[in-house]
Amino acid sequence: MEGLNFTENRSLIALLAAILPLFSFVFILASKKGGGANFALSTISLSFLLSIYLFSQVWNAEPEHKQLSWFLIGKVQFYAGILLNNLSVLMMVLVSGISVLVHIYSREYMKSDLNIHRYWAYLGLFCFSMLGLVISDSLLLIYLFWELVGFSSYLLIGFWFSKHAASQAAKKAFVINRIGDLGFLTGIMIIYTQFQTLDLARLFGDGGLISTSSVENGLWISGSQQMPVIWLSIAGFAFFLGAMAKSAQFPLHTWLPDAMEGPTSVSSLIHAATMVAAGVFLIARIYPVFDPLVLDVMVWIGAFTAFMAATIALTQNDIKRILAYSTISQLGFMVMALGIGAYSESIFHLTTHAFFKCLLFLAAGSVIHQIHHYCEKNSHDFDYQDIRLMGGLRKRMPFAFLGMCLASAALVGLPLTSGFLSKDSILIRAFEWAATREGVVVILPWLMVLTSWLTAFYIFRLVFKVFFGESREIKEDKLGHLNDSPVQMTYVLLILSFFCTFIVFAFNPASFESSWLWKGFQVSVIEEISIFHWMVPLILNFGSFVLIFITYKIYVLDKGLQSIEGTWFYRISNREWYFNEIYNFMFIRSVERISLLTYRFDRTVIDGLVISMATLTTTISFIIDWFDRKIIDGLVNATGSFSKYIGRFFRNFQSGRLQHYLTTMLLAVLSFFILSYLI
Amino acid sequence: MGQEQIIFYFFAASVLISALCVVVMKNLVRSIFLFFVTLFSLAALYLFALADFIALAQVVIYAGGVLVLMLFAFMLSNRELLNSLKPTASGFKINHFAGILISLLFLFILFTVIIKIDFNQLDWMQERVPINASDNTTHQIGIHTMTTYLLPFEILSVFLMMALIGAAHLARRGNKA
Amino acid sequence: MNDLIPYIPSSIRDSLASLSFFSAEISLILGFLLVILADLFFSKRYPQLSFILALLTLLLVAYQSSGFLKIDSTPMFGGMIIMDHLSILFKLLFCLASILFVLFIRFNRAFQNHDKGFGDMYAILLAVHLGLNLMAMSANLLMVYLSLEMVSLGSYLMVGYLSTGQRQTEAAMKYALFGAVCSAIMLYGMSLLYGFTGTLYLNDPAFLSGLNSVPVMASGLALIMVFIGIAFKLSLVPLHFWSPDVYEGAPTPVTAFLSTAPKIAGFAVLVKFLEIFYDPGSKTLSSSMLDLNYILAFLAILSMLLGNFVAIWQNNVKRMLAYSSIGHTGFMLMALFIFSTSGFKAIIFYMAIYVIMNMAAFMIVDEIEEKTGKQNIDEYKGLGKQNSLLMISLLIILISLTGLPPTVGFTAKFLVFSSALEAYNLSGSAILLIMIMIASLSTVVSLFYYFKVPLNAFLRESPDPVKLSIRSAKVYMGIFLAFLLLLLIVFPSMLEQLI
Amino acid sequence: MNLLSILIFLPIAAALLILVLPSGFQQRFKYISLGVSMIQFVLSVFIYTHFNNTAAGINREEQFQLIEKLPWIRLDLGSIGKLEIDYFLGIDGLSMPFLMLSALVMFVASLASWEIKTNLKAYFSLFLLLNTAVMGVFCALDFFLFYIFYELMLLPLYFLIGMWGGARREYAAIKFFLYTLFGSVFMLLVIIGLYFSVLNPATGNHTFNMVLMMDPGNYINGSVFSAMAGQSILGISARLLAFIVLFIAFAIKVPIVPLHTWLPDAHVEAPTPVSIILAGLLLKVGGYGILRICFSIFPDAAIQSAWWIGLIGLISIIYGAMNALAQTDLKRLIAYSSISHMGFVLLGIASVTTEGLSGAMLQMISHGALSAMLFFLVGMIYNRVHDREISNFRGLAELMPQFTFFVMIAFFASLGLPGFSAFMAEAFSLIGAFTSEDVNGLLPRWMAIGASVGILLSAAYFLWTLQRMFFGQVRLKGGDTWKDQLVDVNTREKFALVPLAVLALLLGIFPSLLFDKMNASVLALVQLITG
Amino acid sequence: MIPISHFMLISAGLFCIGLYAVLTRRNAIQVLIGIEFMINAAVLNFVAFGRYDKISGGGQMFALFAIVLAAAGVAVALAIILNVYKYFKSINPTKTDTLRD
Repeated sequence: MEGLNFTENRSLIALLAAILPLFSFVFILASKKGGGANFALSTISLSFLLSIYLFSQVWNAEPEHKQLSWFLIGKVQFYAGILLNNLSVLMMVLVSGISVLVHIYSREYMKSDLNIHRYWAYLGLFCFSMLGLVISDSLLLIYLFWELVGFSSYLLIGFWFSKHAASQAAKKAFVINRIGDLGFLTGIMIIYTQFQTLDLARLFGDGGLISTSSVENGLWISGSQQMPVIWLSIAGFAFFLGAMAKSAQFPLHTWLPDAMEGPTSVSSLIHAATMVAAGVFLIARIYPVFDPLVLDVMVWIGAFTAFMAATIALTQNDIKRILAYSTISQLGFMVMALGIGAYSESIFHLTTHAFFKCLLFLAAGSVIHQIHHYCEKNSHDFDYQDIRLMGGLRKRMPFAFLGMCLASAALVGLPLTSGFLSKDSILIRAFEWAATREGVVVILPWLMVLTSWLTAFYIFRLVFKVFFGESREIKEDKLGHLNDSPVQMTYVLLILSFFCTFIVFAFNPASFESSWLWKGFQVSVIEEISIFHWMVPLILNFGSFVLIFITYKIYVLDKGLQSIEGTWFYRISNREWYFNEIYNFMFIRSVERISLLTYRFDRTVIDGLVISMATLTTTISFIIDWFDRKIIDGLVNATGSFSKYIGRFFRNFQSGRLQHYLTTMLLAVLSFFILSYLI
Repeated sequence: MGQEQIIFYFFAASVLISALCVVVMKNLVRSIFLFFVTLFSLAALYLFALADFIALAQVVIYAGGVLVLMLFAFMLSNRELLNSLKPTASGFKINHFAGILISLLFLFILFTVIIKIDFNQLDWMQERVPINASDNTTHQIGIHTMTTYLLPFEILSVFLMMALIGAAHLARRGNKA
Repeated sequence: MNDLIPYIPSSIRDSLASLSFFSAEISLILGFLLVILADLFFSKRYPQLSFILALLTLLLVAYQSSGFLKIDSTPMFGGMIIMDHLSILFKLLFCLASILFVLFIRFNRAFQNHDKGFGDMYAILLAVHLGLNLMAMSANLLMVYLSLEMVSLGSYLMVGYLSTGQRQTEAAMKYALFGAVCSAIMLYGMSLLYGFTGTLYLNDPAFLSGLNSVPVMASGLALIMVFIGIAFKLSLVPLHFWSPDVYEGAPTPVTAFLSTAPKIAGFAVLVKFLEIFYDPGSKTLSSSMLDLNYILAFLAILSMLLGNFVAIWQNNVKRMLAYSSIGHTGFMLMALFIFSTSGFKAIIFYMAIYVIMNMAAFMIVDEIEEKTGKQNIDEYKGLGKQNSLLMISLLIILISLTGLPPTVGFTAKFLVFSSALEAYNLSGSAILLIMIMIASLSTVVSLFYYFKVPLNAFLRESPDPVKLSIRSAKVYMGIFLAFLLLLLIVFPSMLEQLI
Repeated sequence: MNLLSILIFLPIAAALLILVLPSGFQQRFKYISLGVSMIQFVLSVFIYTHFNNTAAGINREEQFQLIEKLPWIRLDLGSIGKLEIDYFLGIDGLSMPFLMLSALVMFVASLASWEIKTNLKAYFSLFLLLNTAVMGVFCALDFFLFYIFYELMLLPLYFLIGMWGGARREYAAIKFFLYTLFGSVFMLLVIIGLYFSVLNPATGNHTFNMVLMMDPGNYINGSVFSAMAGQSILGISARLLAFIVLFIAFAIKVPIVPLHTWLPDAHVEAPTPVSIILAGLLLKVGGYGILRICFSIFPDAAIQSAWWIGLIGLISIIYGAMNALAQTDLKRLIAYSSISHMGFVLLGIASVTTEGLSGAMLQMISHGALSAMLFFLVGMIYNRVHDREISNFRGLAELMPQFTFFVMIAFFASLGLPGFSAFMAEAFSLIGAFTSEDVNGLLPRWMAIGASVGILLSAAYFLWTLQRMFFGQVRLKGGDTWKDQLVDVNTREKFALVPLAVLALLLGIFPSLLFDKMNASVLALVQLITG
Repeated sequence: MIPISHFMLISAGLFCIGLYAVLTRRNAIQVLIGIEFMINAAVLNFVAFGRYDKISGGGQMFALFAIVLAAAGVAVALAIILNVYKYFKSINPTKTDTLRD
């Protein structure tokens, strides 16, 4: 590691910011049980401060890129380094900032847990991998942190590992993320083959290898290297697959709702604000690699995911599950936005979404936390995440209610919220994009509008059910114990609430173009059509308000619409489009079955020289069965018994009788003689 | 056919027939005596090949040695040996098929071989000096024994000594038994 | 009448001149007589005198023989026997086998307690050894027959020497009758050969020309009949039937001897016969009457297959070793088949190792049998735990027999394979390749049965463990030989320099 | 005496010492064996630090390091010349890493040998003999010598499995033995064939020198394995046939599907230290042999069969992983996972690219450490309660948190979590396989993509096992007795586990530790194969 | 003069008779006699050929040696057979089959 020479210390600071949480991970894990909170908080805070500093240095300034050689394979030098540009510093601030808040929140929220030191350690690991991910300058390094993010989320989801569902969910999350990793890896392989480097700056920078490579005659050419153009698309799809898994896009979204088995603070940090954003971040970081075909697919996947998740969220009853689906839905928006080329809008939405979704979760967590405490105190047992059992908490937990309302408004995209800016910008772009095209694509923006309205419905259904009306389980007389969460948690809610307002991002609450953040990424590829800039928000918000009102009527005033339960629409939605069942049937069962089959194959066919697969056994069973019984175990045994048979054949001649010997011997000699001379 | 030939073929027939009888005879003692006949007839045939010393040796060693040895073996050992031997020998039987087949095959092959060869045309037969009826073969054998065949002759003595010691060892009773 | 007189003086001169080269054999004869005398007159007072005399004689013979190592081909006694480098090597091998055998008998309880004494055995051995030496040198049909008979007869006597039970006498009878039939057939074959060629000298040009002058069927028949006699000594398939029965029934030291020395001598004789047909030009065996290449290859393959495959089924250790020795014979035949100088080198090396391995194996097997009465492999259960050193030695020997590193058995096998592949390289004959394949295959197969011994001894537990003392000269010898097998792979030059 | 000779023969000396020492000392034997492996490790670290990175080795004799060359067997074979067998040792970037790995794995195996309670004298002698053989295999440059060491590994293993193994040890031992012997006997034929085809230009004799065998110029015109002559045996090109024979011999060791069935049995029945050695070193001998011998001596045949080897690698990856999924015995599961992981080695090798070969090498080293760790961990459980059935355990994480910690490290490292060596190794094996089509056109791209599914499957079975055995509520088949027996990791065990974990982590983060040492060799090897 | 082939035919006949005895007789002594026939057949051949080979005398010498060797062989074989009788109370070769696979 000699020869490390950072000319400027910005990279070093970034490195320090990333490493600090790792330090916390190692330190806390090595230290005694039960502690670590302060240490974790201080390291992440320091990281956050460093990130802020970096942000101030790098934002809209010259990007910073420093690297040093990592290892050499053959003649290809691999570098490890740090690439700081607008995107990375924004992500750094976002990740570390939200982490700080979640850390603070968790001190209270997780206080009673026995293995709390593990929790802090895991959080440290997660922050490290996430920060590492955003500052890495090479695809290989990104991949490294990418998987590490998955791993730490595995640890955090499975934090309560003695809970079966938690360990199950952790496994599911990891395995599904692995599918995405395969895509990522495939992408890396293609890129490496084509360009012999995995360096982001060299690949995607200005005048990078990607932009100089060309497509001619169905060949994708870069320098002397060429491969069929299909591989360009495959590379795009592969990277997109990786992003899909991390960002929970259809069809790899099923892990996210399950991941809600983890502590709520974790859900808030990972599954709302940061980790799921990694997918979008990846797409943004390697944006040039996607060709139009992939972008189109991205659009549709994103749109469909958004719509599907919204429909599912309509009927869920678990408070965190609703939020999870809303996350998926919003991620769909972002992906769709990237697909249509609304790059800056997507990042913008990513940022705003991080805050309001975090707030949603933390507020929900606050509710859960308090109900949990209430239950413990009153030895009352019920599912404290089920919104059907809640109600009337508006007065008891005003701060949580406030936070929740604000965040919901942002989610729906009501005016004056950050969501209004970012979400509407995406929809405007969608309309603009669709306007330049023909065919079915024109329904796309309308689908998004519909989704947006559905969002209004489901999120306010949650708000109304939890905070309005009467609780079905919590007795009025004991409500005295139930009030807002401890101060630390409340402060966090308040801070986040502030970040849900337009003021943080733009001074003009109606124009996303005025947002500093949007400007930071502005790459205009879509022709602006001004009519959409005022039409779309108008229609959207009008519809949203109408829907909120309807929701209010249904859930607070208890009128109508209860009868939809039991309809096919309800069932599909409630069972989450049956994805788990389908996957279970299609993949898990079949993999299990195949693995059993291969094992049996291994035991019988490979090991047993027996041509009897299970299916064949049924059809030509008795022949195979005979075979099976005769030659039971192994090529080795078979040859063994074969040689024994040969031996036994010859043994028959060894009768012990002299004259038999002589007869046999002479017969052999004579027959040899006759064969050679007389015939 | 001259007198010589008649005598030759008589002895030849005697060799073969007596040998066959020896083999198929049920009574062992009788068959041993017929064996005697075979050996004598063979000695006669040797004479026709102008090997008088060999004929003599045949009579002395076989008739005088081997046969007597066999008979002594019976006498010295248990009488039961003789008794038990009686029923064992039996004539041609179908379970001897393999033996018969092999013998006949051999006979066939040997006959084919012998008939195919014109011995008088063999190079060496024409080159070498044949033995005349007047030659003293005993004399020749004496010289051979002391010159060309000195080594085998001497080795033979060791051989016989070994056989003697060994056979004596096997046949004698142990000290302790 | 006096036709022969002129030849007499030269013949006598020749004989006298030959005597100086014949010193080893003369020592043997003298030793033979001395042993007989010693046994006759001093057996009561000095019971081990015959042993010491025999041992000294053999050592002397080994010393004398090795003196002629650098000799060129020397005809003796009018060409009756020819001494050359190869025959000296064979003679040294016999010495090795005989010396080990003598020591083996010395420490074998059955022989030492034999009620008819063991002195005769030494006498027979020396006579047999003389026969072996002559077999290695003989160049004349009469000498071949005589020496072969001498060895055979001596072997019958050895097998029947103790005659302490059904099995031993049965073995002796089977051996004697089977051997007598084979030698009778060989004699008939020799008579035909003589008839066709008019000479008894194998290296006489008339021999080959005479064979070529008769129909191929005739000369083929004669040769086959002679080969039957030789193959009997080698116990090649299909003339192997006697060997398992005899090896099992015979006293163990005798089995050890029979499976080594006479077998090697058989090879020596075979070489003599094959030399007739060796064509120095093409470096191959060529014969119009007998496709020697195919016959030898066929016999070798058959022997390797049968020996190894049937051995799998054996439970009696000695019987297993008997079959395995059939397999080894096939293997050696493969080396002989190549019929080149390297082939001979390889085969001599192999034989030397084979003698050591076999002797050592039988010594240890005999020791176990003597002390515990265990003859069957499945009775060896648990022996390894109680008697580690003994069983480890046996294991090393068996590994060597299989031909695996780190024992010199591997080097030996390796050399044979080397020469075989080299021959294949030169000739490209498919049959050689098949032979090599079968040889490799049988190596794997041999593992099945050889490893049954350690499998039982080490891996299985015995219900009633037997502890036997290793304080026995025989065991020390076995261990020493096993150690030698390990040592020789590291320093093969010890053996290599002799060859 | 050369450093390598010391490395090789030190264990033999120790074994002799153990044989000589009276049985009263038998409780000390394990310290002897431990001491030996520690000395070996120190020596190998010394070799590592003094290793010259720039010397490639491979087919240049002068570039090998720590060469020791003594004439050994010089049998004059008459017409075919003198037999030239040397005691020829030397290392290059291809073999040096294995020395370190061997020393480390042997160290761990020695620590695992604490569990052996019976017949210690025999056990440790055999163990040390095995140590010698393994070291020898990696150092030998004379084919004859190589073969002797190669075969020498079999015997101690046979007895180690057969005498100290589980219930079906006999079956497993003989199966293992026959399988490997089957391969090696035919290998011997090829060795001899090579011997006669190659001349040492310096002496004019035939030679067993492996390095000389790699130079086509040393082949005699018209000899069996001469590339020019293009001879064929039984209708197949002689060189191809020889390559296949050698490949099968080594592939049995690797093992590949369908020659793998000895492995699960051998691993399951073997005692823990032997499983560790089997997985940690023996399998590597196969991979090393393929690189050092098959590919180096028969590059043309290697190129011809690369596609098939790649396919076999792919099949092994998927097939092994699928089988691992179906296992109910923890040890068996790991055994099958070895098959899957070694498939990457094959795939990487078949690609004949620098990336693929480096990946394969790293994978071997990494798998050596990780499988040793895994088997050690299984051994710990088995030692405590004599059960390995996955379904008999649940919630171990609560009972044995430290143990679970190590298991998680081992599992996640094995399934290719970045930061651990296996990730780099598998990634580069795959990258190599993928680039292959562009670099040399040997492997189609779909193979690499197909093989990456193996990574997914390995995640599935490892995580499933974690979930089933370690997470959830505590529920043991043996009830409270097991609960008492299942104590957490002790110091000795930590001593064994930590170095392995550290190695895996170090190589994962700084692969240059390994890559730098072997880069020159890998380049030379690629150059040699692709010509 | 008798043609040599006649000698040979007789010897061939004798040989085969001997062979038959060896293969089929259930008595060791008869087997021995069969062997003697075979040897004698060979001797007859030698003698017949020896007639044409005066100088080297190979045929007659070989015949002489063969006869002597055969006699010695018989002595040894008989000794062995007697031992067999001692233990088996039979000299039927088909009944002495304790050694077998």
